[in-house]
Amino acid sequence: MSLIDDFLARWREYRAPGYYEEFDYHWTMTVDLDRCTGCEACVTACQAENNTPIVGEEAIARGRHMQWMRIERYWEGEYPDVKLRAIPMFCQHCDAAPCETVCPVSATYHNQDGLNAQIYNRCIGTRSCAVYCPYEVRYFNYNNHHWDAPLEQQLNPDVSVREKGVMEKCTFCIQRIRQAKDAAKDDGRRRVQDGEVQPACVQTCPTEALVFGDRKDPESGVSQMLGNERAYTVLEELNTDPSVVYLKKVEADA
Amino acid sequence: MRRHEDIKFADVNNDIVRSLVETGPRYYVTLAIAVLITIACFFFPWFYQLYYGIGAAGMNHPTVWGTYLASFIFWIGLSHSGTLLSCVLHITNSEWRKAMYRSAEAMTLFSLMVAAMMVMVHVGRPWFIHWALPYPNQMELWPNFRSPLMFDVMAITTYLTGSSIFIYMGSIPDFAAVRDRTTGWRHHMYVLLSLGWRGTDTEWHRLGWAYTFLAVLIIPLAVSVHSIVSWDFAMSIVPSLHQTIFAPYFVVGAIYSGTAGIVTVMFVLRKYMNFEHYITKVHFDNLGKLLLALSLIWTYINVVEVFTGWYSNDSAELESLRYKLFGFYAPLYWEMILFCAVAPLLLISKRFRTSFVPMLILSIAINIGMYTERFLIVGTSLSRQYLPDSWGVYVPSLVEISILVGSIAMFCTLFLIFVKIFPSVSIYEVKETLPAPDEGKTQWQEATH
Amino acid sequence: MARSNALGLFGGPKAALAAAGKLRGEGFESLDLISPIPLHGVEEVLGKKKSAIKRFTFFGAILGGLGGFTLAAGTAVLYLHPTGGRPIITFPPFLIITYEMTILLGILATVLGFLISARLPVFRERIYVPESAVDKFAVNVACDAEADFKRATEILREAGAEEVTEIAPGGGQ
Amino acid sequence: MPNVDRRHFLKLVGAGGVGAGAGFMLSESRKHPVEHLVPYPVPPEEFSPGIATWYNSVCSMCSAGCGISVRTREGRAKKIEGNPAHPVSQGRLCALGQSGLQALYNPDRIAGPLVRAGRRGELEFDPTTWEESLAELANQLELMRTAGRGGGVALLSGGVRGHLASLLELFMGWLGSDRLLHYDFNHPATLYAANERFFGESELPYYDIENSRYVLSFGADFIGHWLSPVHHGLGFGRSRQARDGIRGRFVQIEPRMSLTGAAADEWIAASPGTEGILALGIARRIVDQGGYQGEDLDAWQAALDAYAPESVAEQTGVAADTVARLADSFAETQPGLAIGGGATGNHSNGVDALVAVNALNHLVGNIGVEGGVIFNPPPAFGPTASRQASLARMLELAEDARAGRIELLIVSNANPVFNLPEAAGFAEALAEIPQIVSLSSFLDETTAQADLILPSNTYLESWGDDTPAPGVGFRVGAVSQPVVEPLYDTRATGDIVLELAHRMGLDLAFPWPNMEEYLKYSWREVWSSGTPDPAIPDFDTFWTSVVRAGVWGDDTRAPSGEFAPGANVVEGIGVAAPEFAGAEGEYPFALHPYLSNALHDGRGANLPWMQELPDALTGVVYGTWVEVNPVTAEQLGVQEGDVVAIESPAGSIEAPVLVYPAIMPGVVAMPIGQGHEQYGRYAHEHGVNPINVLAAQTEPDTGALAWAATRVRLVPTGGREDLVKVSGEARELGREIVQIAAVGAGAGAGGAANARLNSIPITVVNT
Repeated sequence: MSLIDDFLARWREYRAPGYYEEFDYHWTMTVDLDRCTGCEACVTACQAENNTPIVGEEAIARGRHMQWMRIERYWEGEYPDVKLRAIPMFCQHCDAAPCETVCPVSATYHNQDGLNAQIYNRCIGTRSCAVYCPYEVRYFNYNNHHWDAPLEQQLNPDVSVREKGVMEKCTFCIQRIRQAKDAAKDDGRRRVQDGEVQPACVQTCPTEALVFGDRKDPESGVSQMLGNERAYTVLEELNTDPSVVYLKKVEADA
Repeated sequence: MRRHEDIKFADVNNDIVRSLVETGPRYYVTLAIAVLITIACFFFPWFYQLYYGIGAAGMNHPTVWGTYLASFIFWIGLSHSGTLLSCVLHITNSEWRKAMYRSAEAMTLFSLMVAAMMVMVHVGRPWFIHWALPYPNQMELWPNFRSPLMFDVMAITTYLTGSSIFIYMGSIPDFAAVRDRTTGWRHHMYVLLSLGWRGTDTEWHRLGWAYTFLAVLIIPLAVSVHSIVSWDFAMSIVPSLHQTIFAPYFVVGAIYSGTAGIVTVMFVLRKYMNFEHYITKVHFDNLGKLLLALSLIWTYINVVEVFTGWYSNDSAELESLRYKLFGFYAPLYWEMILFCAVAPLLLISKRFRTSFVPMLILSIAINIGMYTERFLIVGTSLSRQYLPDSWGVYVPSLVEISILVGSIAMFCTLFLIFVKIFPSVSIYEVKETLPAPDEGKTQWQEATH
Repeated sequence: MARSNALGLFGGPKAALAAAGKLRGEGFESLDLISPIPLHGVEEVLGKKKSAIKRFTFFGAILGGLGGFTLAAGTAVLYLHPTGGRPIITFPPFLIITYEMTILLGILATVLGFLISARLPVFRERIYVPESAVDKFAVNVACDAEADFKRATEILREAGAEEVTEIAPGGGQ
Repeated sequence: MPNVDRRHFLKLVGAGGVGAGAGFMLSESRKHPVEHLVPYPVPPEEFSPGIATWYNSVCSMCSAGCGISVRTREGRAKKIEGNPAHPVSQGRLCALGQSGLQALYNPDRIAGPLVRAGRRGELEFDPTTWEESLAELANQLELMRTAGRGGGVALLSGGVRGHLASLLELFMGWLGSDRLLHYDFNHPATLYAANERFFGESELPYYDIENSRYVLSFGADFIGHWLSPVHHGLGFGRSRQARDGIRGRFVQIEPRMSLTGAAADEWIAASPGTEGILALGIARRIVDQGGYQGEDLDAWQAALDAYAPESVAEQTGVAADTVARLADSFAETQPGLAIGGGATGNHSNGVDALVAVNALNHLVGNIGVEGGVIFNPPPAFGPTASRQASLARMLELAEDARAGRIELLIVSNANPVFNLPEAAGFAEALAEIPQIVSLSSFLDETTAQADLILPSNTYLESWGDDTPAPGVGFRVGAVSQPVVEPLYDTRATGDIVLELAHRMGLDLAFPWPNMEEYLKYSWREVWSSGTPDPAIPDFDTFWTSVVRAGVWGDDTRAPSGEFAPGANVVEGIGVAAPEFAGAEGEYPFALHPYLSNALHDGRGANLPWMQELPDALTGVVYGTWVEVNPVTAEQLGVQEGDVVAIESPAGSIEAPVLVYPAIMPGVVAMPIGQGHEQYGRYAHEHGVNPINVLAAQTEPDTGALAWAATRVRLVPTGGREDLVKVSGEARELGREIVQIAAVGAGAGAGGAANARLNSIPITVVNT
């Protein structure tokens, strides 16, 4: 009867929501909006790290910018009581990601690190993931991109350059996570320690508004940030369970 | 001009075989034009787009879907009346179906083919489109059956298979009839197509059963196909797309535009294939009634959509609605309302329903309106989503417009080829509506005179 | 002459049906009606026909349903790709695949059933009159002996056949 | 792979972490011997394929002097990050700093020496050799020097510090010329002057934002681009959320909301040029409320007598009770910090206004305390005499040129043709100079006028050193090392100067073969000035460790003594009403030009990343716009994208309107940085240069360009030019995307967040 038991055990496993009972890591980013100034150092850091193309004025005018992260700006009030609120927006690596289910060819899925992974090679360019993403953080290669020589010498060899017809997005700098994991393994450690890996945006943030780490480690910086009473997620009502947690901006008259 | 009841069995064979065999220069000119437009407006821009990337179209960051997908829904929708209506009428044993169902089914088939082409045009890397099929491979990966797009793949494959089989099954006796009257390559072709059909009582019996089963299977299939197409949108959480009403909305819209499409095709066949005595005012009258009913249901669902959107008082829903009704694309919205909700009210008049040219104009207007509807679903909803910072406007490019025109030409090309291979009016079913050589009038004739 | 067929051509379905009924009454078992349209009332004359098509359809659909779910669930299990926080085996989407596959295999099985039960396709020459695809109704009787053939010919002529031909077994006209 | 045997190859591949399948790769490589896995016949010592090497250096994209770590792979620079050991950047970096890579790999770099072929400005150049051009130039210089006409040589460089500045000083000294000028549009000359006057300090002080609880900023966009934005950003973040129960409050006073204004808790619009008056209004309130109890209270009361709340309110447009509230909270919340700069300092009353801001710090006792103004020691090295040129000095240079007193002008990484108002007539003056030599890496507007172009390396290919200004309260020196081989046939500025000196026969005065040797020589002095450390027994060890770390410092702050301004300083406090070029009736709007976050003063315009970086406040890319208040827009009958002519007494330009919600109605603002006529494919033909409509108005004390003191009028042209933006609607519509908490909620978040570790272990290797 072990066959049946085995079948039932597997059935239960495969019927469990989320499938992974336990992620190996649960990479999480927190964004303290009270620290964020919207200076966009992160945007350039991301562009440099991830080989995001330079698209040109015309493409941007047609709404085809490719930077994987952006600062959204929202004005509140009218002159003179006017405020500008900025919020960095990048892939939220949702645990219940709408984009993942819609891909017909499994080009996007959830990996063991709790990351929303995008397989460029597998993508056939239906763009439905971009439609399903409520955060609008998936960017499509409408054409092949070109780097005027010798700008291409800057390209990061750890990250591929994407061809036309492929969707791309923030990866939480998965190449850095990989390297940190390899380094940990080389050191004979089982796990990556807090602070050993930072995506390019987090690394560069001059106001230290971004914090990155493993949520499963209760001692990590992000775990402490998650306990903050200001923590919230954007578009929480959509129940996407993002891995990017924002800390509310503090305003004197709020 | 002969009256319907004067037609003899032999005349039917003669007329229809003539429509297949006798081809005038006008046909060749039309076919040549259609093929040329298909190549120039569809394939040439498409190849350019393959070379350049989807950027040849006007899609952009918030609006990643555009006219290609709108065309896809449109063609799928147009496919909906043919086989579905044919099945429903077959099961309910409607006599008036018999003269028109073949071409209606052909419309289904060809719009599905064009829709499949639109998928190829739509995706970023069509050269990998086969990855959406489960076939043995070395990539250690099969498609994702949780995806609404995979539902589409399955549904459209099934629907295309089902429709092809249905139209073919219904044509076997006719192929046999044509086989006997043709020579040369045509004869050989029809020998193969007719499968050696003789018309024995056993064959007729088996065909009758199989045909009915197919009809029973295809009705729920057709309903599911457009429901599934609607779920491509409704399964997302885009404001104004994430709606439970979308499946019936799409199905009704599909049948609506498909029925209008049948009217157009009927008009053309009647006029240019000399089928005046087979396709009559009765057909237009009945189709007109159907159109009227569908237009009212369609209008109702549209009103419900606006009402629920407004009643939700949700910022995202409201903005989406406002943008659709009064935004950049508002003229298109009101054009759609005019063509699909207001103009069809003319169908209340029997005189209108039985006038051929006004019906043609109305049917084309309805399909323009329905195309607009599909365009607005894609264009306005994606432009106004949750994060206002990511709002944008999408304007189709010349390549897209050209491909749309080309896809219509492609449909026409396929249809033109069809009318020379398939008897576009069913020989044996038309005969069923005629008095048998040793009988009086049929029931149907009595009812209509 | 061991065996031959008598084929009578009629101008209308009523006469043809009447002839067939009479032949049957005379004990001719091997009767075929060849007509340009499906004839109503054949069953009253020649008895009820049974066909296995519905079984094909039914089992095809069942097979399709099982196969559809197996395809979806099997793919999910073999190529583990967690998506959207859902379980590996998720019912709502897989039921849609099941539904489509049910119909697809139902349709294909129906076609198969039709071909098998109607014994099609056949590409060799068989007893056939092309007029029967236009406006003539033919009754084909297989006769074992010369006497039977004569009798059949007689009946056919009596029923109003416009023409009766003798057809050698296994051949055309 | 020639010259690589199997064992060596495997070692390389294994080191790269791609050991699997190496045997296959090896056999493949033998099959196709022409294909090289690594494009080097003999791999250099410093790197292994597949392993990143990090070099520490110094950022030269602006004058802040952040320490950087550059990641290189296979001899190519891949990424610039902040150097975690450097006290200014502490591992962080701004957008402009990161795009230094695109200066290095810019497709429009000048690849080798060029000599003018056509007429000046026609951009016709013939390639030449270093040998020939240097010999000729050295010859010419030597002739002038020996003939005593060395004074006819002028050297105009961008913001240069450290030993390169010393070298230029030495070189010009030997030539016998006093015309060594540094011109930097953003140089805070008035701030230096105000600090000199009030504090008696010649160095900029350290603004300890990190430990401050209340920052009152008058026009200083300290997070955007002012002085040391990365360091200020660190301070801002930590002041806000790094302390338990304490959250720093930021108030920004400026006519147009800057990035800092947007980040601040409160943004107050004061009429342009009246920020100093407002500061004195606040000062008077503090004194009136008994917040100041110094011995010279009477003098202060007398000095501030004219700044009664009502009159201040009338002049500044800030309500009297707001002034009182600001004064009270500033006096209450200690330690606090008042900062002045930007447009406040670059007005006709700039120095007075900044003195007034300094006075605020003094009145509440924030001088020399943590969280206040901390004085910096003199820089660790480099020349002490400031060669920074004000507008007045540049006008003088232009006058000299017109009078034929300048025979040869050497321009090094400065672009005065772009960065000086057209009204200054500098471009015309250049035409009078017989020979112009440019050492620029790019064909900018000034280089386009050159007769000889000796292209210099970018900073990522050069040796150099730097002392950040403002410092961080203690002595810091940083070494900048080449991280990649020079891409083209270019040479470092220092090497060019040394080579010229050698060819002029000045070997004895310039005994160093190259810049690296000169630095090593000079750093011996730094070494001997520090406290002896047994771990560093000799200079070579010291030098190696400094180059590895990228930075050297002495992180003890000198104890600050009591500070009191002199009686005459107190007496002289007072801010006059601002004076504008252009009458108010004719030119109704004050033009508020500001440095673009990404393009800085225009130097970033040739970097595609910076061109495509959405403007931090408007989201616009590639272009210049003119910001107007919604009310103003309505009055003018214009909306976004309508092109208007911006006409000042000095000129006229056209730009599309952008309706900006946070600008005073009487003010229009324009970003500086675009409008290049040259400077490569990414820079030219985008936008306009607002500097061109500025009147050559100076601040009287310093002669600095008062770039905020020009009035303009807007004339709709009827044209349309859609602004290229990445953002859609800039209103939240109640969707609660950016959520707001009350003060006190969840404060002190992220002690652990300050862990400043790099993701990848840094391997610092000396080249």
